[in-house]
Amino acid sequence: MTDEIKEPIDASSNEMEQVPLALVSGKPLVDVPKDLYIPPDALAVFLEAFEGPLDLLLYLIRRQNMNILDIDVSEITRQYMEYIGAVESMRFELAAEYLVMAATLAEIKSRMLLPRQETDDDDELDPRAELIRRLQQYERFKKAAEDIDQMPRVERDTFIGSAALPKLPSSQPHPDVDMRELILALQGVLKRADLFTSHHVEKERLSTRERMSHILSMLQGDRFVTFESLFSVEEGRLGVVVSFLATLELVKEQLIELVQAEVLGPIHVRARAAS
Amino acid sequence: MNEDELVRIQAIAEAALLAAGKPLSIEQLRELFLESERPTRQLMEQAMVQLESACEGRGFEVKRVASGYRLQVREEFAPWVGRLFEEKPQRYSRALLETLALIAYRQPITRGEIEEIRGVTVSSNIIRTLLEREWVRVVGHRDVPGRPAMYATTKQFLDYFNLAGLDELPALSEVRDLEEIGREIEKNMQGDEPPSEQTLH
Amino acid sequence: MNEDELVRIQAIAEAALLAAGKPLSIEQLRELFLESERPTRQLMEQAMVQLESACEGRGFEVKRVASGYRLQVREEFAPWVGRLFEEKPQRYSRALLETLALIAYRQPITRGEIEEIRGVTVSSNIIRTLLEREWVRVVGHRDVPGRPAMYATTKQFLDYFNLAGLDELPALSEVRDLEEIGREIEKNMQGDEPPSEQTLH
Repeated sequence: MTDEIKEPIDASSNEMEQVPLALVSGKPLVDVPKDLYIPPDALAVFLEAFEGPLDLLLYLIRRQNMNILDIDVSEITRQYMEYIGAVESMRFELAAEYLVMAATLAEIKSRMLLPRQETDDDDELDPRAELIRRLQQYERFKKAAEDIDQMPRVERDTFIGSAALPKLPSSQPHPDVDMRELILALQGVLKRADLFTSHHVEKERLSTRERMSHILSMLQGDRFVTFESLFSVEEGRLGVVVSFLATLELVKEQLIELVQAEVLGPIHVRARAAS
Repeated sequence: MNEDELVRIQAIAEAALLAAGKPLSIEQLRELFLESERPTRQLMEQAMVQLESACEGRGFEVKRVASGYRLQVREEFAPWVGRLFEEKPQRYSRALLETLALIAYRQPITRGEIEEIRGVTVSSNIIRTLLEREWVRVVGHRDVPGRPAMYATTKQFLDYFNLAGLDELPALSEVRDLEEIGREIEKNMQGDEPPSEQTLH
Repeated sequence: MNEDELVRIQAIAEAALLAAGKPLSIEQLRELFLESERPTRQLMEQAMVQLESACEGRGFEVKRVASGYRLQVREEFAPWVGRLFEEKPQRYSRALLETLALIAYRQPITRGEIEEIRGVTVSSNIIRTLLEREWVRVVGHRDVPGRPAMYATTKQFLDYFNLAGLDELPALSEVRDLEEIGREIEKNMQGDEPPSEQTLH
């Protein structure tokens, strides 16, 4: 028997109790038969509801309220053969795997019919043991499959939440820049411009350059600010010196102008370009 | 890190999970932040715990699955939400579920080994469906003649079934020790009817 | 209709909107309920108003659009959420890096002065990119014909490169000594440098 996947699965399997197994003479056959008689027309469908010979055997054992550890091989074999016998004529290809199981059952039974050897040798296990092992193994996974089917799952018991997107910033991300890349670039350009020889840029001058930028940004527009406001006492002596040097440099580069209305009067500063 | 900051991280995580519409790991959530403001792993986890309780009494919840956190509709509201969709939720055949169960509990496992336990052939359709849904994948080949593929489950399988890991699968039912079973049978057989009355049909 | 019922309707509406991922009208929301429990139009609207305020301070909000209501990630979180969809960053061109280096070391500096040192034109794209990234800004205009803008670096520039101040930039004399190291870096960078056409301006 080859199990066919049905998606979405129709009638079948887990709900054998609710869904008609077959139409027999126009009447739906709803229940798995309580006794052993199954109308021959329904038998093939009935067998299809099982996942194979192990599944059918388990059903028979359960049907009889029989402990799996305590299989009455004779009775089960008799029932089993009845099912197989009935289905064989109609759906032989379906029955192949079931027939193998029937043979196994027959073999077990025949071995049990042989006189038992009265030895203390425990090594020879009951011939049913292997079958029981397989049945038990199968039953575990049959149960596990039912458990998995019961587990809450997406699209049935839960749905993944999503919401509309707002307007997102341009998806063009900013490239990362390593300081070394910057240095490398500077090195290249300065070498080209042959500026290494001049000492325009030195370590201490950089803080002055920074301060120049800062002062310029304070002097936006046409506005005059007081000379004192360029200095911040909290920075200490060094800060004041840097600000002073930056101011001198800005004057020298004609970027700012200083205005003093009267001698010893307050000095005002503004950006030259703003005029 | 003050309370306001944590609330903000929490809101950003919520926004991102809803924008993504799929699970995001703690790492992926942290990467949403610029390096200068990036919360530590621990803080991010803390924000997720807070988000979880902020979702109480609402239509959705925070769920940790294998690939990370996601926001999902609470199970109790599935009957109403399900009416949104015309198609009935897909059902899976027992054959497929049993095959899936064997792969989940016995991975890595070959098709032959699955067939041995189930006692029937496993159709190629089932394996193909499981592979296409990305619930299982081939993780290698067994070093026996024919080198059959060995199957294992994926993160997508765990995500789909609301699991964070395989250890959250329901425990397999116990199988009693074979020796014990053997002894029991032996004992029972002492009382068995004489075999002569049992006939084979 | 008591308060609990309203909260439940609200939670179901929220769940449905999150699952739908598209707008739902009041009618569509009402149809989620069986006839026997279906809220009136008015009640449904009331639940939506309540949901709206329940989303305050969260990562998403209720938006009324032509076809109904939808849940939308709050715009204020767009910068973070946007990173979910970001492509891998490209790299800046050599021309841009040289321009940036010159602005850093020779600030305040005009475009003309940069061009003079580099010996080639500086494209407007480069200046715009640097301004957009907020690494440089205009600090004034030089009082010469055309009144060209003077550029300087910003606090963001210092932050990005982890500098407390410009004086922490390597001194030029060191830069010269770096020539040897530079060649090495150059060599190492060959590996991950993308093809030149991918560089930004």
